[in-house]
Amino acid sequence: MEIRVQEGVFDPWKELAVWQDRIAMSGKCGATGVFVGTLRDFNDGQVVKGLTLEHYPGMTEKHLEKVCEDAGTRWQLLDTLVIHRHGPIHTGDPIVLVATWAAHRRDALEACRYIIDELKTRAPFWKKETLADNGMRWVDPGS
Amino acid sequence: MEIRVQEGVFDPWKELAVWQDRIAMSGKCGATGVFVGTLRDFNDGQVVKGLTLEHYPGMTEKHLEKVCEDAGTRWQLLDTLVIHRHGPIHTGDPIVLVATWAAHRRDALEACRYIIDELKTRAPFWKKETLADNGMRWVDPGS
Amino acid sequence: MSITVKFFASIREKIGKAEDIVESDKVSQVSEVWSLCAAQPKPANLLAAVNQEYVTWEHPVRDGDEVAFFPPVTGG
Amino acid sequence: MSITVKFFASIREKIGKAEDIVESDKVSQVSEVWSLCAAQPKPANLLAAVNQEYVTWEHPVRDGDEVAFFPPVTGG
Repeated sequence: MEIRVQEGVFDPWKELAVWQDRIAMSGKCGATGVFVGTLRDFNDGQVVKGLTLEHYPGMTEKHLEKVCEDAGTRWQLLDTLVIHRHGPIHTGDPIVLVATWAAHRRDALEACRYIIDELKTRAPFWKKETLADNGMRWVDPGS
Repeated sequence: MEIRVQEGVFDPWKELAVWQDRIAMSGKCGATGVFVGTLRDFNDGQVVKGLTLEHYPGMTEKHLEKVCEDAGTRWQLLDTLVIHRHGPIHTGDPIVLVATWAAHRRDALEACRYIIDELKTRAPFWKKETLADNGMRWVDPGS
Repeated sequence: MSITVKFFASIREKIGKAEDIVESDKVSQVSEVWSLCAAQPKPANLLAAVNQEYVTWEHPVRDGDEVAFFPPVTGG
Repeated sequence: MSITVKFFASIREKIGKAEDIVESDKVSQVSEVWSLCAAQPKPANLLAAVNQEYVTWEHPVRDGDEVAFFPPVTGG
């Protein structure tokens, strides 16, 4: 299990390729579930030029770990990877990666869904969008 | 939307990197859902050395397309990719890739789950395992 | 009337052939195609397709149809 | 008693500071930490954490605690 909260860009597919190779070697992996969240150029009726992600260092990692541990008690998982960015983010860039490896697809897919859903409600991140006129606004949790 | 049924190995992460770059350019993509199925070395109580996947050329592609079209009517999707191998497959190798791109995570994740579940019941593929003693057996659909 | 018949996976192995051509005016539905080609009882869970669509045992067959028999699918 | 208080996102902007140190024996629960630091009514939907765990408004605070106030989270 790895939880990584980082400021710089990351390439989800390169990260996954490395993990997959290592996990595939065990011969135990039958299913990989992946979610990648990327920054759209439009949200809540407005053109979005970019985003700044604020977080609560320490609490963020702690709660992401808890979410992944909870998933590990509910489903049979071989491994879990979560990468989440903070700081400035450009449109089209990945913001979050959740990946789960399991023997069976139900475990991988349901755990992946659970982790991203729980992350959205429990991990202390806050998005501030930069709009077309360079105005900024905090993202509404309902949007 | 692309459906590809092929005999040779493929690298799911390289395929996804190319698609993601293209789709991210639109600025409309907020969520990518991915399932990768790989060949385990153990199934139904026996060590598995390898697999041969038989399929019904023509009917396979037709039904995979239908499944993806059904998903497109149920969820708001930007694009869909399905790659499924046939022929001989080694343990650890990817067998199937399902990827969905959408503005929102619910659409991407639910459509991805739907496509792999429906593929398993509707696409005419049949797995024959090679066991440790080089004996072969058809995979039981219940296993 | 001419019908192409295909067999897949364990059914192909049981029947001992992958394809057959039925040239007969005595077959009007899928079950009769099976009886003519297979010369053995219908296995439990046998699936049938006509022109690459899943069909029931009583589905009609017409000249030029492609009929296929196979076990439950196990892809993915 | 000494308590570290943190503010994040829109709450940090409203309060005008990211961190505060409370040195007082008059605070016994989270709501009192807010009143002392913020000098304004509690916003709707305000969340609070003590030592990086979500807590209720009435949660007790002790010497050395880290208390944080922030709006609903919007990660992912």
